[in-house]
Amino acid sequence: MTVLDHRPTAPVPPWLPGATDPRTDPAPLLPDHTPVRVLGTPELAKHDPELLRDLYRRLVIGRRYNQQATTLTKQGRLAVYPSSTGQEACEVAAATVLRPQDWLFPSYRDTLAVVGRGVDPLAALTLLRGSAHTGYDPVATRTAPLCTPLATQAPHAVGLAHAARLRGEDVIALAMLGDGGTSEGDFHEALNFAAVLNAPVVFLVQNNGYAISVPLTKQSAAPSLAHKAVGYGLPGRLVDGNDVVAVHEVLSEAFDRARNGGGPTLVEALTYRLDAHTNADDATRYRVSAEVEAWREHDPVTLMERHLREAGVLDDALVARAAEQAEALAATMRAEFHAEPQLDPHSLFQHVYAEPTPQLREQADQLAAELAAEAGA
Amino acid sequence: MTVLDHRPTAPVPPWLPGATDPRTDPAPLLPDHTPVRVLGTPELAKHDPELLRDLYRRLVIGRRYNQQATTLTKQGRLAVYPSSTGQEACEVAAATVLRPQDWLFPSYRDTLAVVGRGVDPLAALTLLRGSAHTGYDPVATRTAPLCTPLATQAPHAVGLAHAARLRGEDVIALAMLGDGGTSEGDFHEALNFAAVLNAPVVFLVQNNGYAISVPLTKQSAAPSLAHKAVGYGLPGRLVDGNDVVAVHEVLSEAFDRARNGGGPTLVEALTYRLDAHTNADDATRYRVSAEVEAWREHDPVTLMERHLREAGVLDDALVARAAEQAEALAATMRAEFHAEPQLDPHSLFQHVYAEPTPQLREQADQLAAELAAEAGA
Amino acid sequence: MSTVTTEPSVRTSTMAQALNAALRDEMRADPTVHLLGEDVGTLGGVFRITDGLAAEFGADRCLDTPLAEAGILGTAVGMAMYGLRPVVEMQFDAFAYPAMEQLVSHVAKMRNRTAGKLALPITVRIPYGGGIGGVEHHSDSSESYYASTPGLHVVTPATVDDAYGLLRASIASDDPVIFLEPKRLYWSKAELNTAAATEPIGRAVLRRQGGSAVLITYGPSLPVCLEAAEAAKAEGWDLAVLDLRSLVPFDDATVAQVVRSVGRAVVVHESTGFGGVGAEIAARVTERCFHHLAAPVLRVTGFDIPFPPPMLEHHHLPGVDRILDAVAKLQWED
Amino acid sequence: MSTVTTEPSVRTSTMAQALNAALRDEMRADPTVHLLGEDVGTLGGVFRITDGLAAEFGADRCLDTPLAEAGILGTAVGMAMYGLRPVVEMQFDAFAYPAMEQLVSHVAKMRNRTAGKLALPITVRIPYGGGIGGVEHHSDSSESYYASTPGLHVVTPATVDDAYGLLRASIASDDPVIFLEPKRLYWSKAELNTAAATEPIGRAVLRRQGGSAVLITYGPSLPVCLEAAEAAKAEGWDLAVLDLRSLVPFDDATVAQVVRSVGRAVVVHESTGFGGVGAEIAARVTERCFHHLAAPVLRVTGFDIPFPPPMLEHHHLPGVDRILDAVAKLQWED
Ligand SMILES: Cc1ncc(C[n+]2csc(CCOP(=O)(O)OP(=O)(O)O)c2C)c(N)n1
Ligand SMILES: Cc1ncc(C[n+]2csc(CCOP(=O)(O)OP(=O)(O)O)c2C)c(N)n1
Ligand SMILES: [Mg+2]
Ligand SMILES: [Mg+2]
Repeated sequence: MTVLDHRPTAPVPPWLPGATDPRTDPAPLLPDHTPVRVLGTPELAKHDPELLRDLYRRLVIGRRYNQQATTLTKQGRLAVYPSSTGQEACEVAAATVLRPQDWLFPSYRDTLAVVGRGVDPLAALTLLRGSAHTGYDPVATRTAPLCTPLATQAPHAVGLAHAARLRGEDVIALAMLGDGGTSEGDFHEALNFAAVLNAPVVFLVQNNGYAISVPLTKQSAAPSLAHKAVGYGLPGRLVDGNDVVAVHEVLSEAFDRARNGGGPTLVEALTYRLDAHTNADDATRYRVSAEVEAWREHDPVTLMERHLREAGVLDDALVARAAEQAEALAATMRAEFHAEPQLDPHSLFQHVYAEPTPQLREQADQLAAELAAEAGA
Repeated sequence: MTVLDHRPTAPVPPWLPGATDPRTDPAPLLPDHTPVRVLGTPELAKHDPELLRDLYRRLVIGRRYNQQATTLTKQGRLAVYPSSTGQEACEVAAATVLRPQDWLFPSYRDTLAVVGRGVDPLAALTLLRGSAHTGYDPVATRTAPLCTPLATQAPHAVGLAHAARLRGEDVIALAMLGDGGTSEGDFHEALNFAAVLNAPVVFLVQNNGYAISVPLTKQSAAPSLAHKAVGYGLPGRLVDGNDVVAVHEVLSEAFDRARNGGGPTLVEALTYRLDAHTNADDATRYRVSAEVEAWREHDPVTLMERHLREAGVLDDALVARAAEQAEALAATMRAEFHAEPQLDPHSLFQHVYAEPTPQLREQADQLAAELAAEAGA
Repeated sequence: MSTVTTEPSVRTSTMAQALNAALRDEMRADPTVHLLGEDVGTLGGVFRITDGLAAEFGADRCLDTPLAEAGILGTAVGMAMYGLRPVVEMQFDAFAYPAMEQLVSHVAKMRNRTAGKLALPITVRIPYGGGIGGVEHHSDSSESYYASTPGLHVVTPATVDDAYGLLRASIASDDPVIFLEPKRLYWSKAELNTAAATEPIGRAVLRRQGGSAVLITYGPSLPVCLEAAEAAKAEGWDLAVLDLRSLVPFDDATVAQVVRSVGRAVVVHESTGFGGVGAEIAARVTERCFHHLAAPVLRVTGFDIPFPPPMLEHHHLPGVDRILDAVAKLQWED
Repeated sequence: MSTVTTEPSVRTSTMAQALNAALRDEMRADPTVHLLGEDVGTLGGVFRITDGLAAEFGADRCLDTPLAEAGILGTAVGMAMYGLRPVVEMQFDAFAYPAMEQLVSHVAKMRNRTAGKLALPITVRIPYGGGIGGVEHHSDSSESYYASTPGLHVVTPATVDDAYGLLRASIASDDPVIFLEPKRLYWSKAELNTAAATEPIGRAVLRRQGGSAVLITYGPSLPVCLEAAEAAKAEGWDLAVLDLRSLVPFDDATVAQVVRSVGRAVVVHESTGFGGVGAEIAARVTERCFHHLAAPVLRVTGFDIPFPPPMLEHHHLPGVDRILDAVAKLQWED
């Protein structure tokens, strides 16, 4: 018996009763009407104060990280930075829920999740600095390269989760993408493969209301993006993406389900990017400041601080500690990015194939000769 | 004000009530548990007997058409034939519901729908005969070429319906595809575009249980394929695809909704192909004869005959008339396919561009010279 | 080209502005022209090529679509089937790949599949090439995929005038056109006279006369070639520079005439070399001009590698020195 | 190549059977080899190349996937990231296009994007070319797309031995390989000795000696070229025939050596000519052998048209006469 346990049984003729009954699932298919929230509810009390404090600390550090990276673009130290300012709750929850053996499949916006799971900040930003493509070892860090072609990382997550399951290993893959990415064919194909293979994978869609300038109303007519789960026979979950505890809780449930053979989950987190799409974007062209201000009222960092203080889980000392750690990270980033990057022109040819082809060897020689001539001149 | 009426309003922050309420739609999103059926129910009496007799007649002719086309493959007169034997109810209902101004976007399996809407049978089969690609004029017949790359015709239907709506014309596009086709990215993108544009398009998925050899259980884990509508905010409908009256009714409702500005509908028709995938396929490799026999019991043609006779709508004379018409069609097909096709090698270059490029002109001359040399030799 | 109903204008213009003007003028002239793509409406495109068009023509004619390139192109196919003339924007070269099936199996083939009954007058605008410090997937040169697909026209301007004239001609064409915009030239400037800047598809043009050898190029590499030709004077070489403008159809007549007259040719493009368009150019020039050639047609192209990270891209892109090195190899001893 | 743990066999075999044997032997030798694709399991593939493999290795290792090519290849990427060695079957050439983005932006680039940390040992098997009377979209020759994409190996066998040997080498390769199977040769037969039929990727082979000129070809056109060479004897021409076997990497050394020795060359392939792989071959041969060439390298290819309907395909496909016409143009007067 294989783990897939495909039984290509005859399709039951539809005139027999029972043939077309909707799947009855312990995890109901349709998401709730209202997004899951924990902050400001009695549920908060049920959470481990240590976890809450850790999430808070990570949020503060994450915000500072976003700010520092944005500053680095202004100083020309980063080529481009797609900030997750305003979306730190999702980034932090994702990083926190991942166990060492799990894999993360981030999009370009998810450097914070990458750093949060332990990848060196400089390495995580290498792509955006422009000195190399991926700055970290994906296998060692169990973190796929930041993915730019939208939704293309989703089937990778499925394939990896499937392979791990085939090998009997307890590994979960988390694919992160945006609301716009859900429109791509690859998103659809990945969710369908995940469902059919019952792969231990979780899809986290950060619905920040925009794909660059395109608002969600032009992106989808669905009641919610979480509703997209229904068409694959998957459970869909809607969560307040600025409530880090809620996101953590919903992701944890999804991870538990995956770990227990319950298969994939689609999570939609409602959030907002407070910055422009990237430093190259002018967000005033497509959204009004009143909207941004309204969302600032629901800032994931201040929200968390307020509620934890109310709950007596956080005090001034801890807040100061978090701020200090954040400053330390920012200082490290400034120092690291101050140094000029090491650049090796010959690296261009080194990893196209395991062994360079004769053609690439010729071309590498050509470049070497050119560089030698330049150096000589 | 444009017909699209896009209001890029600010996304309502999720902590305000009402922000994430599921769409309330006059056409409920989720399909019923049980497929719509009319035959064998009191509903049948509500239908116009003329329509019922016409549908019956078309079923009989359709069955004969499928048989004759299959025979033509055995005689080497057709290169290949993907038969719709067993699926005639869907083909006939689709052809019948289309008005002259509507457009049909058929898949390779839907020659019967193409013929049913008035395209000459020889012209409809030209592709499969192998003498040319498309044998009919798509614009004059408002019938897109038979489409082989799966689901790629779906976005075409959306674009056409959208264009017609922009022009204020009452035109509906009907896209036909199979269960396997729903797994393709193009299916997803088409449904999403259709929903966002609110285009007057209807998607008819004939779920015949298999994509060549792959059973539905390996294709999708969804409760039904109609459930896929939910993720786009579209109404989904499930219908007994062997009940021609039910398919006609469900499609008519969908057409009415589209005509009245209600946008697209996804219809899943549960059916079965009684023949192999094509004449080149060996279906015994992947399905058992008991299954085929079970479905034969629910044959769309005999089912219709039985129920119409019971309802007193059909008598021996009408049955004989239909059989005669079917034989007449078969005779025409035999005669037409007996003649050798007209082949023009020069046509290879004629319609690559509106005007042949200099390169194509050279190549056409080359072929002409070769053919002249051959003729001379 | 459609009848122009707008006032012709003369002004200094960037290539981006010229493209914008071409779209605007074509939309004014022909109500069936519809733009669609990601961010083309409210934002005016990430390169602002469609700036102001949604405001002037409404959201229906300058449509912000959902984010799905196959869906965009497939929808455009359907629109064209109903008599519209869609202009699709792909946001970057590499983001056109999801639409490859629609492009190859439908856009390129529809006229042929239907014996001419169904034409698809679709223009697919694709910003292409490097030189702007883009991170991975933002600097591909994908012209070889399109040029080797029968049924497509492949056009690429290198000047402000051509950006205007060729884009209008492409939109007006009854065949699908892949319109490749060299993104590093978006901010190049010149005087644009919209009345004069008309140019049919399919004609190469000699940008510089020269008797020693000819540099055959297109799009983003034209300014580099002109610079190289200037620098070559110091070496005593008088280089002609030929701008192809249209890869399909290919202007064999002009190219062969120039090559025959000078006897030496170097093809220059920034796309990777192996299987690149330069191979076709070199092969067909050699087939047609063999006995006039004093040396083999050489190619100066990007290396056969994925596009490098921004800080290394200058090593990859053909520059003046690399072009002159190739010229030096043209067996001047003969 | 992995250690073979199966009994070598010698028997008359079709190319289809040889491919099947290669898959079986590689799956036996290496438990990380996993097949996936449409209909590859229960059915054994529409061409039966995977016949019996699901029965022997189970559904997990020979997986019938949902019908979505980007999903299939994307899933394979993830599997490869976790240490498996996926072999993907695309059902027909034209049905690989939906996977183009995954192929170009991930499969081809992953090793480079990760500085060698992440290799993708994926083999993508694609039946290609015409000659079997297939209706539209079933006879494309798409090798130029793959050959012009750095990071991919592109391999295509023309004989039963190579079908076996090259497929095993492709699966064992630590780089992605596009393995193009000439579908009209699936039923060609020869003696296959699985012990002897080992062949590394990257070597062209001279299939026929000859002193007048060389036909450079690959895959489906090899038998046609051999037939043409035979027929050419009547005209007094003694033609060599070179089988490339691997388009990327390209065996420059062997090709140049043969061309230099005979001085005349014709490239033959059935894919369309413009921008086809033949252009690259002609261009690079000319660059390297210019002074040994008595005539330009000529190309005999399919026309620059969408693949014709079955009853007309013989006019499109390069045949013996068209090859001999080209040979006749090799300026024998010199
Ligand atoms: C296939 C593809 N098409 C287009 C793009 C260009 N692009 C980059 S980000 C973006 C918007 C993405 O929006 P969303 O998925 O909501 O993520 P967000 O940026 O909001 O995090 C677009 C269109 C791309 N990267 N990939
Ligand atoms: C993009 C694409 N991939 C693969 C194929 C090959 N193919 C032709 S029909 C078919 C099965 C289609 O199944 P389904 O959609 O259920 O339609 P049915 O044949 O049952 O009517 C496959 C895989 C194709 N035509 N197009
Ligand atoms: Mg977004
Ligand atoms: Mg089916």
